[in-house]
Amino acid sequence: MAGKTDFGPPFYKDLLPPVILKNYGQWKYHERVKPGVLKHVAESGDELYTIRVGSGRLVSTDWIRDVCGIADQFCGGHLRFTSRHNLEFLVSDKNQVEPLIAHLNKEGYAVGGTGHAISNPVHTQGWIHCHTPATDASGIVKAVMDDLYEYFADSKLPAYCRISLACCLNMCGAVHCSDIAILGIHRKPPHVNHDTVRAKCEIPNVIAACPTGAIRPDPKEKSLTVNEDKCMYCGNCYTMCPGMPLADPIGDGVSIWVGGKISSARTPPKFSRLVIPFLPNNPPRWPEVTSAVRNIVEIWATHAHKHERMGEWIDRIGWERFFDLTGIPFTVQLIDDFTLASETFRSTPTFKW
Amino acid sequence: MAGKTDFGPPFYKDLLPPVILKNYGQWKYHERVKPGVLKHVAESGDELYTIRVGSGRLVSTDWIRDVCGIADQFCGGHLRFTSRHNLEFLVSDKNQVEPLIAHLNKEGYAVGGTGHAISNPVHTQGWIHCHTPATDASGIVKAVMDDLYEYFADSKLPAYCRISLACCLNMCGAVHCSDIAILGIHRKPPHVNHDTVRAKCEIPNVIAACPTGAIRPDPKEKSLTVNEDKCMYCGNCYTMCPGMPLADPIGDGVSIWVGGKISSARTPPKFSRLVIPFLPNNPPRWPEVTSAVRNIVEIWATHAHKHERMGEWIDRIGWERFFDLTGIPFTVQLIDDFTLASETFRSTPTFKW
Amino acid sequence: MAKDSKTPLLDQLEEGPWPSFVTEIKRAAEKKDSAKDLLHQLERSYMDRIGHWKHGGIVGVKGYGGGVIGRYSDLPEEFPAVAEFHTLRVNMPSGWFYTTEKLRELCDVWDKHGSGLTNMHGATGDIILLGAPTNALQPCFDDLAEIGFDLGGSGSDMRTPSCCVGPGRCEYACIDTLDLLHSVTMEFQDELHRPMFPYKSKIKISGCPNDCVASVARSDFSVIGTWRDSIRVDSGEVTNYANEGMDIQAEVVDLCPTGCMKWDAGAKKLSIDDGECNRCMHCINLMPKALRPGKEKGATILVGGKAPIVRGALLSWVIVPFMKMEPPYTEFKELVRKIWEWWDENGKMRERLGELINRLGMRAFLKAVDLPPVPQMIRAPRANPYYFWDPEEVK
Amino acid sequence: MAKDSKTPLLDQLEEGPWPSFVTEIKRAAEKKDSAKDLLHQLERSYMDRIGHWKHGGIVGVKGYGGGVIGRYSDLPEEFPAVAEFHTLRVNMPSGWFYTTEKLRELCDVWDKHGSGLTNMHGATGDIILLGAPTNALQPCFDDLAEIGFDLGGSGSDMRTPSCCVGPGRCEYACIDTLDLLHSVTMEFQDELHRPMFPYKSKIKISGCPNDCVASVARSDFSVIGTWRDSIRVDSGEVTNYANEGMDIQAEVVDLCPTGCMKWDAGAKKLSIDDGECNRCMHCINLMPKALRPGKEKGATILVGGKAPIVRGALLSWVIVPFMKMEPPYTEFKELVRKIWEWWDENGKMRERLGELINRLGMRAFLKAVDLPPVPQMIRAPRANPYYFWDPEEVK
Amino acid sequence: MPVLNLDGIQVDVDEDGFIQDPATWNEDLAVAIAKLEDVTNLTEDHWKVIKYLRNYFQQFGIAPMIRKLCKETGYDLKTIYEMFPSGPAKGACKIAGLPKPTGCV
Amino acid sequence: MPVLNLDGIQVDVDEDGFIQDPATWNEDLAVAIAKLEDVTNLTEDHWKVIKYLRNYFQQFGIAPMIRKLCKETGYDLKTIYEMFPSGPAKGACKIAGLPKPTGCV
Ligand code: SRM
Ligand code: SRM
Ligand code: SRM
Ligand code: SRM
Ligand code: SF4
Ligand code: SF4
Ligand code: SF4
Ligand code: SF4
Ligand code: SF4
Ligand code: SF4
Ligand code: SF4
Ligand code: SF4
Repeated sequence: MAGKTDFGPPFYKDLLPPVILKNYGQWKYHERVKPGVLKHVAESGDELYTIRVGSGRLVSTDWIRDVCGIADQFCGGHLRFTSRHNLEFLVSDKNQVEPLIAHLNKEGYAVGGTGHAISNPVHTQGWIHCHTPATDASGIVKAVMDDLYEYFADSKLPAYCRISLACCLNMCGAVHCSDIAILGIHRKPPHVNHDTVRAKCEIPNVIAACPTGAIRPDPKEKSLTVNEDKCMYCGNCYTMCPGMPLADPIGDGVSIWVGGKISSARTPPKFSRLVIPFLPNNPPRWPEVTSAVRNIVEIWATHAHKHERMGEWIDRIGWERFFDLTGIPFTVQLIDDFTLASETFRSTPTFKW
Repeated sequence: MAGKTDFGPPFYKDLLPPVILKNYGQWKYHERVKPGVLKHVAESGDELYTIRVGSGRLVSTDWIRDVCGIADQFCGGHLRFTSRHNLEFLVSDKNQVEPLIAHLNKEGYAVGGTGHAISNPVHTQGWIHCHTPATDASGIVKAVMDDLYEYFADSKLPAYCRISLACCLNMCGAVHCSDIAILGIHRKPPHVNHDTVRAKCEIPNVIAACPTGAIRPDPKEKSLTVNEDKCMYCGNCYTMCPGMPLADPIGDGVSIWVGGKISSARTPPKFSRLVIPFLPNNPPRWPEVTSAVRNIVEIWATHAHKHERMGEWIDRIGWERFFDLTGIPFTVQLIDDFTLASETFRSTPTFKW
Repeated sequence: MAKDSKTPLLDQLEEGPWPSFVTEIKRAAEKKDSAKDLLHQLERSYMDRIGHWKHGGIVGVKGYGGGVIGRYSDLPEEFPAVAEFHTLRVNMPSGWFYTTEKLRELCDVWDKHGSGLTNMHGATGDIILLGAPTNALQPCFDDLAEIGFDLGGSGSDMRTPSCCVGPGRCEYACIDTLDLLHSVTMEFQDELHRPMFPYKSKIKISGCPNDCVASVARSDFSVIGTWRDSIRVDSGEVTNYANEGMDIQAEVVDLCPTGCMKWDAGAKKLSIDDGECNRCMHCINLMPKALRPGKEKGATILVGGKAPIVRGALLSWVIVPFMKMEPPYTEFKELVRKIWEWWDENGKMRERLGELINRLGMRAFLKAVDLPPVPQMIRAPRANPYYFWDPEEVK
Repeated sequence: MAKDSKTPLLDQLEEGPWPSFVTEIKRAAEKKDSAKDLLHQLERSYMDRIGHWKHGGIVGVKGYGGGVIGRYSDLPEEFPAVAEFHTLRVNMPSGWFYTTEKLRELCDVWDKHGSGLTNMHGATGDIILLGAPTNALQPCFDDLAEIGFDLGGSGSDMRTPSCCVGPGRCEYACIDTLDLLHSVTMEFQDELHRPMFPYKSKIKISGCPNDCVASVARSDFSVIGTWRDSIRVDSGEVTNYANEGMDIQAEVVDLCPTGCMKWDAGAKKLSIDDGECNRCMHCINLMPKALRPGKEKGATILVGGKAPIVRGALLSWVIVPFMKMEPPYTEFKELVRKIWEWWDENGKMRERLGELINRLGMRAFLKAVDLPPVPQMIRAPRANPYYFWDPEEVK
Repeated sequence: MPVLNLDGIQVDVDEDGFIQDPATWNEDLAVAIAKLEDVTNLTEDHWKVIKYLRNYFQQFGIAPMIRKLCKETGYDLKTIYEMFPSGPAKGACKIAGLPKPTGCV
Repeated sequence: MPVLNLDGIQVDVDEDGFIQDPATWNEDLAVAIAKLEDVTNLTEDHWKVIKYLRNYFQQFGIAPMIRKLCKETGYDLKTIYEMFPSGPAKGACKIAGLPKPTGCV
C-alpha cells in the first residue's frame, strides 16, 4: 500500500440531510418544543426537528449500529453528535417526531438535555485508557447522571448547568469553565524511581515541567529529587517521565469546582473555582461526589433568579453566602497561592457576615 | 543633652477644641452647608462647623503663623489638616462662620474641596527635594489646580474626583488608586557608571531590585550591566545605587492614569489605569498635562451618572468607549505586560465597536 | 487470556437511567477479548482505586507523527488482550454530521482491527477508536483511508479543529463554521499530522458568542462569529413574546449587560441602542423569533485558551475584533501561519501560545504578527507603571 | 552664596487662584539663604527639566536610625546654602489636630534651625521640616523634643502611622481612630525609630469603609472600622430626605451593591435586608441623618497594601473580618507583632509584607500567624488546581 | 522487559522498541533498529540526523525541538518523514538511541 | 569630593562620611571614623560587630539585614544603638568601611 495520507476528514456536505442542504445558513428561528426536542424553522418555512439523546460516549460499535438503525427508520439515515457528546436525530418530517420519541423511550434511550437542563457531562478517559488519572471518568459521570437524571430529562432549572469531569489536572474535559466541575486530584508527591529517570527521562524537560519549581537535579543519582514542600501533585513531571509516578489509592480522589461558564451571554466567560478540595475515590458509585453535586445543584436551583447561571448567582450573592447556603466548609486549600493569587484576595472591608 | 527619645507625638487630646472634647465620639450627623463648609451635629445638639481651605502643602512658617492668627481670631486657636493636606478651621460658634469665610476670601485663601469637588491633589517632592523624580510635583499641581479651580471651589461634579501626583514610580503620593493620577516616568534606561557602582553599591541588592531581571553582574568591570530591552525605567536600581542615574530632560515626563478609588462605597477599591503613557515635561505650566486632565474631568462630568466615580463610570461604559469619548489615542503601552497582565486581556467577543 | 471472573463493582453501574458504559464494554466483550480484558482490568482498578496503564507509548502509522495514543497495561500477564491497547484519533466530519452508511463503514473497519469500543467523541472532537494492538495500527489506518477517514492530531501538532453546528442548523451562525472548519483542516494537513511545534495547538470555531464548542476555554485559536451592525428586530414578534407571558423587562432588559435596551411595557415596544450593545446574545437567545444578529457578519479572533498545564489555565484573548470570514479564508489562514511561525520560533518546549504571549508580552506578540493595538483587546489598561518604549520613540 | 538672579519660570507659578508654593518659598527666602538657594536651584531644574539633588544620604540624630532624609545638592558651588538640605520627619499628632500655640512653637524651632519651609504634611502624614544642614539636625531635634515633638519613621522601620479624623468629628467612626493611633504609635516607638525590618512597614487606621486615610492602598496594615449588626434607620429622616427631593430609588437603592434595600415610594418606606448588606456605606453616606452604622462595632484588619516597588502595587487584603477595638488594643498589637515577627524572619531585603505573602502563599501566612481561613478573606476561591496538603491530612 | 533480537544482538527495549540502557547503543544497533522502522538503508543523510540527535542529547539531556532539528540539519520536515517514515520521534530518535521523547509527543 | 582628615590620615569620603574607596579601610581608620560617630572607644564588642559586618560584606557584597546582624552577633538592637548611637547603618557600617547601605534605609 502506497500510504494515502493527508486526505482529511469526510466532506461534511456529503453527510448533511437534504433539509439542511436546502436551508443551509437560512435558518430563521427555533423553538424548544419540549425537553429533548428542538424545532428549527428556515426562511423557506421548512422545519427541522432535533431529538436529543444522552450518550455514555464510551459506546460499542453495536450501539452505533443500533442508533443507525433508528436513524434509518425515522430520519432518512441522518444523525449527528453534539459538542457535549449527545446524539441528535435530525427529523424533517414532523410526523416522525412522536413515533421516534416513543420508540426511543421504549428502547430505554435518554431523551433530554436541551434548554435549562443538565446536559451530558463532558468527560475523559480515567481508568479506561489514561496513564495519569487520579480517578475514573465514566464511572463518576454515570453515577452523577443517574442521580441527576430528572434534570437531564426535564428542563426545569433556572439556567444552563454544565457539568464536566476531568480525571487529572491536565483537564482534558476542559472542566475549568463549567458550572460544576469534577476534577481528579492527587495528593501525594511523586515517588522518584532513579533507575527509570536515569534511563528514560529527559531530565531538563522534567525540571522545566514543574509549575512550582519543586524538582531539582540529583547529580549523585544522575536523577532528580522533589522538594515535597513545593510539590502540589499536579503530575506534570509524571507526564514527562515515567520514573515519577504519583497515583495512590489513598492520596487520589476528586475535587469540586463551581461557577464557570463559556458563553458570553450576559456575563463574560468565567473560570470555575474550587469549593471542595477533596472527596475520596469511592467506586463504583462515588456517593460523596454525587451528593455534593446534587446539593450544589439544588441550592442553586432554589436560590438563583431566572436565567442566572451558577457563577452569576454566586457573583450576586457573594462567595461567603455560597458557603453558607450550601453548608460546604471553607478550607485553606480554597485560598489561592499560585501565580495570580493576589487577584482573588479581598481588598475591601465589604463582605457579608 | 542626655538625648530624650521615644516620647512620641503630642497627645491629641491636648490639642482638640473643647467642642470636640465634649462631643468626642458622639457625633450624630453632618450636612454640607455649602462648598467648603461642613456642619457636624452632636447627640448633645452642639454644632461644629468646618471651613476647609486649600493648601499648597509646601508652606513657610510665615504661612503657618498666618493661619494660626486666623484660627485665634475665629476659632479659639484650633485647626487641623486633612489627609489630603487641606487646612480646616474648626468653628463652634455659628456666628463666626460667615465672618471667617469673608476674611478668608478677602485674604485670597481657597475655600472649597468638600463633597463632589476636586479636593487637594495628594502629591510629593519632585524637584524640590527628591533624588529620583521624573518630573516636578508642586509645579504641576499648581498648574492643574489653577486650571480646575472651579471644581475645587464648587461642588458640582457627579461624585468625588481625587487627583494625585507622584513624581516617580515609587508613587509616594500613592496615586495608584486615584480617579486621576499624574505620574512622573522615565523613558531611558540607567547609565551605568562603573566606578560608582564598584565603590558604592551593594551589587546583589541592585540586581534583586530590578523587577524585570534586567540587571546582570559585569564581572569584568566588577560592576553591572543593564539589558536595555528588559528595562522599563522604573528607577529602582537607582534607588539602590547612585551609579545608575536615569533622569533625562527628554526621556522624562508624565503619564496619566484614571479610574482608581479607595472608598468601598458602592464598589470596592480599584487601581488607576494607564490612559496616556507620556506627556512631556513642559514647565512651568505643563500645558499638555493640564489640558489632558481637564478633558478627562469634563468628559466624565458630562457623561457620568450621579454618584458615579470615574472608575465606576468607565466600568459601566467600557474602556473602548472611554477612549472614544475622550479622544485619547490607544497605544500599545496601555496593554499590560507585567506579572498579572493576562488578567487585563479580554476573554470574550463582547465589546463595543 | 481473557478472564470470565465476575465484575461485581462495575455491574452496579449497569443500573440507573443514564446510559451505561459498562453495558457497552460488555457488549463489545462478547466479540472481543480486548474488550473483555478491558472490563476486567477496569474492575481491578475499581477494587484498587488506581489506574492500571503504563506510562506513555509512542506508536503510529507511516508518514504521520501523530494520531495514535500508545497505551500498555501494567498487568499484561493478567490481561494480555490489553497488553497493547492503543487508540486511534480519527478526524470527525465538520459538525459531527453522519450518514448511517458512513458510520457503518467505520464500525466495520473497527470491528475488524480493534476492540469494537469507541468514544463518540473525544473531548477534542475526534472519533476515538479505543484500543488496538501495535501491529493492527497500520492496517487499520489503511482501511480507514479506504473509506475516507483520516487521522486527527496528537502530540505537538495542530490538533483536530472543531466547530459548532452553525449554519447547518442554527439561525445565530454569523459565519459558516462547517465550511471554515473543513477548509482549515484541509489547509493544515501537514501541521495536523506531523508534529513540529513546541506543543499542541488547537483551533475551535463557534458561530456566535454563545460559543457552543467552548472555543474560548480550550483552543489556542478561538474563532467566534459576530456582527458589526444592529440587531434585527421584528417588533410584532416581540409583542408576541410579551403576550405569551415573557416578562421582557425582568428577563431581557434587566439582564442586558450594557443596559442598552428599553422596554415600554405600555406600548409593548422594545428599543435597542445598538451602539452600546456588546452583542452578548442574551436578548436574542431569549427571543429568537423576534431578534436576530445583524447582517454585517464576521468573526472575532481570540488566542491563547488552554487548560492549566504548565502555568495555569487561560481563556483566549481578543486579538482581532472583527474579521470577514469568506472562502477561501485567506486572511485568517495567513494570520494563523504568522502566529505559528512566531510561536515556533520563540516558544519553549511545552509552552502553549498563550503562555508564550504571557512570557514575552502582548506588545511583542502584536508587533511580531503585525496587529494594531485596540481597546477591544483588553478588559482594562494596565495598572502598573512598568512599560516599555521603543528607543526610536524617545527622541 | 545665595543669588539674586531672576526666576522667570517659577514666577509664572505665582499667578492663578490656587495657593502658590513659589510664593511660600519666596517668603522663606526673605529670611533664609537656604530657601533662596532652593528657589534658584528649582528654577534651574525648571530650565534643565531635571532634578538637581544627589543620590541618597544617611544622616540622623543620636539613638535613632530613621526620621531624617539626607539630601545634597549636585550644584553645591552654585547653591551652597542647599549643599546640605536634609529633611526631618516629625511625628504629627493623631488626626492632625493642632492648637495655634503648638504650631507656633514648632515654627520657632524650625526658623531657628532650618529653612523655614515645611510640608503640612508629608504623604505618610508626618510634619516635614524641609531642609537643614547636617550640623543642625541634632540641635533641631533636641529643641523639638523640648516642645514635645518626636521624629517619625524613615528607612526600614515602622513608618509613622496615621488615621482619619474619626470620633473627633465624624459620626461614621466605628472605632476610636485617634486613640488607637496614639496607642499604637506609643507602643511601637522602638520599631518606629530604629529600623530593623526587611523594609518599611505602614499602619493606617480609618473609622469606616470610606477609608479617608486611604489605608487600603498604602499601608501594610489597614485597620478599617465596621459593624456586625444592622444599620440604624430613622424612618422619619428618610422621609425628610425624600421630601427634600432625593430620588431614593435611583440614588440610593439602585446603587446599593448588594441589592438589599427596598424603597416603597408610595409609603416612603425604606427597608434593608441587613443580612445581605456588605456595609459599603453608600446609603449612609447619602442620608447621614437617617441612617447610621450599627452598634456592635469593631474593625476589619487588612494587610499588604503598598505602592508598586518592586513587584507591583497591592491593595490590602482582609485577614481578620472583625476585631473588637478597645483600649489597650492588646489583640491588635499582638497580631501586629506576630506578623512582623514572621515577616522579619522570612522577608528578603526590601520585600514588603504583601509581597512576602504573595511569595510564600496566604496559606503559609495564615498558618504562621494562626488565623483561621474564612471566605471573607477572598473575592473568590482559587481557579487553579495547584494546591497543597499537609501530609498529616493525607492518610 | 521486552528484549529485541537484532541480527544476533540482544538489547532490552521498552514496549515501543526504545532501548532501555542508553549505553548499549552503537551504530550496528542503529542499523538494526532502523530496519524495524522501515528504514532499510542508513544513508549519510540519515547519519547526519542521527548524529545531530545524539550530540544534542548528550549536550542538553533532551531531544531537540523539531524546528531546531530541521534548521540545524537542513532537512525540512517533509524530507525527514521521507527519510524516517515513522517520523522524527518514533523513528529518528529511536534509531539514535535516545530516551522516548515526551516533549514532542 | 570631601576629604576626611583623621588624626593625620587623609581619606576620600562622601558627604555622609562613608569612605569612598573600600580598599583604604583599616583599623586605625575605623577608630578615627568612630569618634565622629560618638564612639570614643572601640571595645571588643564593637570590633565583633565591625568584623561581622566586614566579613558578611566580603562574602555577600551587601550589608546584612539588621535581624541577621543581631542574631549573629548576639547583641539586640538596643545594645547596638548603645554601642553605636547613630545606629547600625549610619554608625556601624560607616565605621566598618562598608558602602552606604541602601537596603536598610
Ligand atoms: C448542539 C449544540 C452545538 C453543537 O454544535 O453541538 C448547541 C446547540 C444550541 N445551543 Fe449551545 N449548543 C451546544 C453546546 C453549547 C455549549 C458548549 C458546552 O456546553 O460545552 C455552550 C457553552 C456553555 C457554557 O456557557 O458553559 C452553549 C451555550 C449556549 C447558550 C448560552 C447559554 C447561557 O445563557 O449562558 C445558548 C443560548 C440559549 O440557550 O438561550 C445556546 C443556544 C443553543 C441553540 C438554541 C442554538 C440554536 O438556535 O440552535 C441550540 C440548542 C440549545 C439547546 O440545547 O437547547 N447555547 N451551547 C451543543 C449541544 C451540547 C449538548 O449536547 O448539550
Ligand atoms: C477630612 C477627611 C478625613 C481626615 O481625617 O482628614 C474626610 C472627611 C470626610 N469624609 Fe472622606 N475625608 C477625607 C479623605 C477621604 C479620602 C482619602 C483621600 O481622598 O485620599 C477618601 C477616599 C477617596 C477615594 O475613594 O478615592 C474619602 C472618601 C469618603 C467618602 C466616599 C466617597 C465615595 O463615594 O467614594 C465619603 C462619603 C461621602 O462623601 O458621601 C466620605 C465622607 C466624609 C465625611 C462626610 C465624613 C463625615 O461625616 O464627616 C467628611 C467630610 C467629607 C467632605 O469633604 O465633604 N469620605 N475621604 C479627609 C478630607 C480630605 C480632603 O481634604 O479632601
Ligand atoms: C482523549 C482525550 C480525553 C477524552 O477522553 O476525550 C485526551 C486524552 C489525553 N490528553 Fe488531553 N485529551 C483530550 C482532549 C483534551 C482537551 C479538550 C480539547 O481539546 O478541547 C484538553 C484541554 C484543552 C487544552 O488543550 O488546553 C486537553 C488537555 C490536555 C493536557 C493539558 C494541556 C495544557 O496545555 O494545559 C495534557 C497534558 C499534556 O499535553 O502533556 C493532555 C494529555 C492527554 C494525554 C495524552 C495524557 C498524557 O499526558 O500523555 C491523554 C491520553 C489519554 C489516553 O490514553 O487516551 N491533555 N486534552 C481528548 C482527546 C480526544 C480527541 O482527540 O478528541
Ligand atoms: C516625603 C514623602 C513624599 C512627600 O512629599 O510627602 C516621600 C518621599 C520619599 N519616598 Fe516615599 N515618601 C512619602 C510617602 C510615601 C507613600 C505614601 C504613604 O506613606 O502613605 C508611599 C506609598 C505607600 C507605600 O509605602 O507603599 C511611598 C512609597 C515609596 C516607595 C515605594 C515603596 C513600595 O514598597 O512600593 C519608595 C522607594 C523605596 O522605599 O525605596 C519611597 C522612597 C522615598 C524616598 C525616600 C526616595 C528614595 O528612593 O530614597 C523619598 C525621599 C524624598 C525626599 O528627598 O524628601 N517611597 N512613600 C512621603 C513621606 C512623608 C511623610 O513621612 O509624611
Ligand atoms: S484528564 Fe488526565 S487522566 Fe484524564 S484523560 Fe486527560 S490526561 Fe488522562
Ligand atoms: S507533581 Fe507537579 S508539583 Fe509535584 S514535582 Fe511533579 S511537576 Fe512538580
Ligand atoms: S514619588 Fe519618587 S520622586 Fe517623588 S518623592 Fe517619592 S520617591 Fe521621590
Ligand atoms: S530602571 Fe528598573 S527596569 Fe531598568 S534596570 Fe533599573 S531596576 Fe531594572
Ligand atoms: S455557537 Fe452560536 S451559531 Fe454556533 S450553534 Fe451555538 S448558538 Fe448556534
Ligand atoms: S445582545 Fe446583549 S448587550 Fe446587546 S442588546 Fe442584547 S442583551 Fe443587550
Ligand atoms: S473613614 Fe469613615 S469614620 Fe473616618 S473620617 Fe472618613 S467617613 Fe469618617
Ligand atoms: S451599606 Fe451599602 S450594601 Fe449596605 S444597605 Fe447601604 S448601600 Fe446597601
